[in-house]
Amino acid sequence: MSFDLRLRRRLGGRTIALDCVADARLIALIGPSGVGKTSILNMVAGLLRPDEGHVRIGGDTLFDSASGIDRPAEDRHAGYLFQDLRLFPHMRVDRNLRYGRRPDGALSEDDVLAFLGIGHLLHRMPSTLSGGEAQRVAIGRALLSAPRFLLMDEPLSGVDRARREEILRLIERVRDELRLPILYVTHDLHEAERLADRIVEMPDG
Amino acid sequence: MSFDLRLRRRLGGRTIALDCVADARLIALIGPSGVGKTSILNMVAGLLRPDEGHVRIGGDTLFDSASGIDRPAEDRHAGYLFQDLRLFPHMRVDRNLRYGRRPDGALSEDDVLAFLGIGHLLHRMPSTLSGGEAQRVAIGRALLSAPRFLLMDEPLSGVDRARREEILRLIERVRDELRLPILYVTHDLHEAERLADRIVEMPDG
Amino acid sequence: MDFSLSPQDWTVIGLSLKVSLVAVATMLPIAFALAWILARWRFPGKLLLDALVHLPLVVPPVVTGWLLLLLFGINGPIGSRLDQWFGVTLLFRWTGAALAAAIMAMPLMVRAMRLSIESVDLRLEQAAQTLGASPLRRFLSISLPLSLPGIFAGAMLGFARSIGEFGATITFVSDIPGETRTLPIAIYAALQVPGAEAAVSRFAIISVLLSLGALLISEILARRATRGRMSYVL
Amino acid sequence: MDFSLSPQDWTVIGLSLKVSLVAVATMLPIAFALAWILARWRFPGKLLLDALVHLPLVVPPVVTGWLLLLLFGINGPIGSRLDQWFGVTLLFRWTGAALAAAIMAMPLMVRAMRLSIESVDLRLEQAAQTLGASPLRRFLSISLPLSLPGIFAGAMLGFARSIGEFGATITFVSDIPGETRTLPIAIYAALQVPGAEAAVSRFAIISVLLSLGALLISEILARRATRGRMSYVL
Amino acid sequence: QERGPLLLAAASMQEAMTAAADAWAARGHPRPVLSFAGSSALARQIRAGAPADLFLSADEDWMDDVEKAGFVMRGTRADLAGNRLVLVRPANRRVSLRIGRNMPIARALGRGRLAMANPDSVPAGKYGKAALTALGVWPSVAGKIARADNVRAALALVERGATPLGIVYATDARAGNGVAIVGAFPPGSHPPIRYPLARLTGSRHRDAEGFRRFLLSSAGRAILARYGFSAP
Ligand SMILES: Nc1ncnc2c1ncn2[C@@H]1O[C@H](COP(=O)(O)OP(=O)(O)OP(=O)(O)O)[C@@H](O)[C@H]1O
Ligand SMILES: Nc1ncnc2c1ncn2[C@@H]1O[C@H](COP(=O)(O)OP(=O)(O)OP(=O)(O)O)[C@@H](O)[C@H]1O
Ligand code: MOO
Ligand SMILES: [Mg+2]
Ligand SMILES: [Mg+2]
Repeated sequence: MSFDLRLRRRLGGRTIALDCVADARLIALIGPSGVGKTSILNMVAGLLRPDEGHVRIGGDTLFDSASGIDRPAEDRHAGYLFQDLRLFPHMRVDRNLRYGRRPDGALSEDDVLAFLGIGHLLHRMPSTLSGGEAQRVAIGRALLSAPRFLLMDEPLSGVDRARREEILRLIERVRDELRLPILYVTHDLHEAERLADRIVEMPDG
Repeated sequence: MSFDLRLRRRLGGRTIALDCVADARLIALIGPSGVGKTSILNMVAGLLRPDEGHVRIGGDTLFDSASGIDRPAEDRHAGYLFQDLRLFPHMRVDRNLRYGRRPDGALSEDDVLAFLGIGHLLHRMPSTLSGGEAQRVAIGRALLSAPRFLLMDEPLSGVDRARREEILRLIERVRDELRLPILYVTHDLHEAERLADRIVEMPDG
Repeated sequence: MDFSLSPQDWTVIGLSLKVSLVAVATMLPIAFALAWILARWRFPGKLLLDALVHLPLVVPPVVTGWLLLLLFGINGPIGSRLDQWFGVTLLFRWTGAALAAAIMAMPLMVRAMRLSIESVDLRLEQAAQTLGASPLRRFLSISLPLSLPGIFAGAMLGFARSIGEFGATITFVSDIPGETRTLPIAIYAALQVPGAEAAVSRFAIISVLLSLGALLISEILARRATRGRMSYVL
Repeated sequence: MDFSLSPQDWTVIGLSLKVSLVAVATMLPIAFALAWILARWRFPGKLLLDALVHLPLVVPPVVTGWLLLLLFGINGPIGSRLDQWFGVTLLFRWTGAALAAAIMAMPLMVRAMRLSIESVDLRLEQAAQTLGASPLRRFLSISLPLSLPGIFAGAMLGFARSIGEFGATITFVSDIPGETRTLPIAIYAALQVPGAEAAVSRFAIISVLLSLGALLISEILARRATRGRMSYVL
Repeated sequence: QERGPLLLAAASMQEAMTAAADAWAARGHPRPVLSFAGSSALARQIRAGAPADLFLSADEDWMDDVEKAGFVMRGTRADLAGNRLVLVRPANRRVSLRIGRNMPIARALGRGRLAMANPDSVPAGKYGKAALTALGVWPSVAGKIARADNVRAALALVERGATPLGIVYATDARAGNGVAIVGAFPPGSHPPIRYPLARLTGSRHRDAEGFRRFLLSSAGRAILARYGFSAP
């Protein structure tokens, strides 16, 4: 089972929950705005503590309220593309990209730069990037951190059509060649259908 | 002529330029990431000073480097949806929505809240909103400021499919009933074709 | 230690509070304006203004008091005019003590406020601008509330500094019971009397309690003012 | 005014610089730790710690000096142990002057740093965490650089305060030429003599120049450290 | 109730002048307002035009300064009191030393210091330096002085055991709980210690002259004597 997620958490008066066991390479998480998709990613990444449940990915148990396991976020090796990007404002793009790099990274930096088309931005500060440029840098940072799995929160928002296709192909490569489990949030059904072997729709609670 | 834009500005080593005279109700501005779409909107809004050119919308001259006209942003009455939203973090949603409200607003608050589906968020602080919720609140704030024209930077990014359709209908109503000129940035050709009577593609410089 | 307070003690405490509160309240808008100018404006003499603001911190308090005496004395350039035009003198008056305290508190207040003003995101002010907000409204609704942490910190620092101010005060307005005898001056007076350690400790503890109260209030206000703003989804 | 400086004057200036720099350098990490704890931690005695940090601001400097004398004097609880175990005494030493200056500078340094730490966006630290950064690396690469404005402001305030420190120093370590006679102490001594205004002004101007230099350096460093970060598309 | 005249007095006069003001008030006069600070600060305040009636200085130089600047009412300056200079030690530490020419004070100090007010600027320090010079021992201790900013601070250093010896006024040592007097300096070893009193030109208070005369009267001097001050 690449994914075995069972999560429950109360947040501001509503309950956010997901039950999903699947041997999928890429799960697309869809659902209306505010249903809790980002919160689910935060729980899987170790940034938001579930009230109960467990998180198992690729056989690794990252969290289990029953047995008290709760691996800190820095040991979960998630490649997390945040919905709000969170580029480090005081570092140039190259330092942002290299921040999480580990020696055992399977993706080469040159590849990622080429696919994302950000090679010319390496010496820029994040505050000078356009929306789509920042989005692509954030994707690059997540990919280059030698992750064991990927969490991608609407990765193609703000990306133009031409780049879109290249990034989709990059994600497919990561999925197929590197075989990284991917949890993928999107509002675009086409995207979901193209990429995912499992689509999970979070119901409006 | 509802739009008469002629703008030129150097920014970080490249030149961003637009020439566009059109009697369109809604112009869709498309083009690759980093080409300068957001910068154009900033120039029209009065937040970025063009090196030269002019901005005339609905017969009003907002900027003209030749005659030295440069109306300050607060007198341009733009309804600007920022790509990075810029909700005021220290105000609840309702105060954010009411911040720009003028007595002569043509859109009723109830209408806007219903179309955007944000009536239940009025008492929340922006930091607790999900991505799509924040996006819709920012759209609402721009619409409720009784604008003379609208600048919308990728308004549907992060919005789920169901809401998408409603918001598109709202924008069509604003375009047709209120007859507000709209400058609309998007990466989605379908969206552009559905809404715009003129599509301007900014060429990669 | 005997903690019963005599009527004179209460006078000292009341006076200290009055002097410090008036000093902070008066200096608050001035310090904010200075902080604003230093944070937002660019002009040739800026570093000089910055240095001037820091002056009361750098120069020993006694020298500051002496300069105040030169400026606000009967024959001083400011003092003589205050006297002629308004019949007002600050010498030996609690208002003079408040002036001294305010001057000494200024650099601390300005720095704290400036740090906060500098961390206000200018993009938010731009957003307010497109929404039709005048500069004044932008200031009142965006910049001011977003720099509240610095304003509270500055007010707190200023109050604490005022409560503790001694050197400039005694040099400028001397030690007049009921008029300029604040807590530190009472402490100094007690230190001149052999074996008055108990009185010294008592007054020192009162000073600390006053500031503790101010600290508590400022923390509560700051927390209330920034509530919700920082609650990221954690 | 005669501005030629005697060898003694140079000694005073050098000593002032040494004392202030050592005070700020020593207090910097301590103040940052305190600021961090006050900004980030939550624990029962927090308000008390906060009050303790403010203490040297609230209590008149002479009283602080007197407390230092009690603690670090030959018979004091700390002083006697320092003497026994390490053969070290701070009394009448420039190290004692540095201690006094550091203590007096502490509240200002902590407050400035705390303001900056509190304005660091916690979401960035979360991002670093998912990228595998240990708490230490998160601190060094995210929190610390993002609070640099407060660190510079704090160091600057602390240095200015140290350069101006008088009351606690003279009470604790007295006035020993070449050892503890810093600028304010020299100024005070000059003020005791009728007609020594020229000497006072000279020393006061030197103090101001020193701080002006420090101000300049801190502004330049701060600008360099935050360059690019704030340049929104304006 | 009417405010009495304002007396600016050296800090070391605090207890004596408080008692004198009480005694004057007990005779049915409005109680004088007393303000204590260092003589130098008070003199500067007077020169800045401070509205005070009387000035009691611990230092003739500062009274001279004020007088030269024209702030002393003619014919009102008079010496109110005198004082003596003593050598003190911490109460709990024995020192065998007799004050006299070439006394072995340097040896008595050992590695410790001699606490006194600043010998270059503060009156008590200047008297102390004069006395030590007259006794021929100044060169042996000049490098071992802990200069305090006033007499009380020097006293505090001795009280706390920070220095084995200190030079203060007899009035300071009298009630100091942690110190003991080693001996008094012979009166001839230093210029006489005098506290000049004067009425200021700006004085308007109708009771100022009365209070001044009271202080200088035998009743006033008796109060001063109670606090250890000698006749001028
Ligand atoms: N501190 C909070 N207080 C109250 N409600 C909160 C808080 N934090 C999050 N929420 C709510 O929790 C819900 C889940 O948010 P989440 O960000 O996970 O949604 P999402 O599915 O990612 O939405 P979107 O597609 O818009 O990004 C939202 O309704 C949000 O408003
Ligand atoms: N301060 C700056 N220094 C250098 N380059 C800058 C600066 N500010 C903006 N730019 C560049 O200007 C270009 C135009 O940016 P703009 O935000 O207008 O692009 P955009 O068309 O909106 O892109 P997107 O679709 O990604 O939002 C980008 O290449 C951006 O990197
Ligand atoms: O305060 Mo004085 O002038 O040393 O007695
Ligand atoms: Mg989301
Ligand atoms: Mg853009």
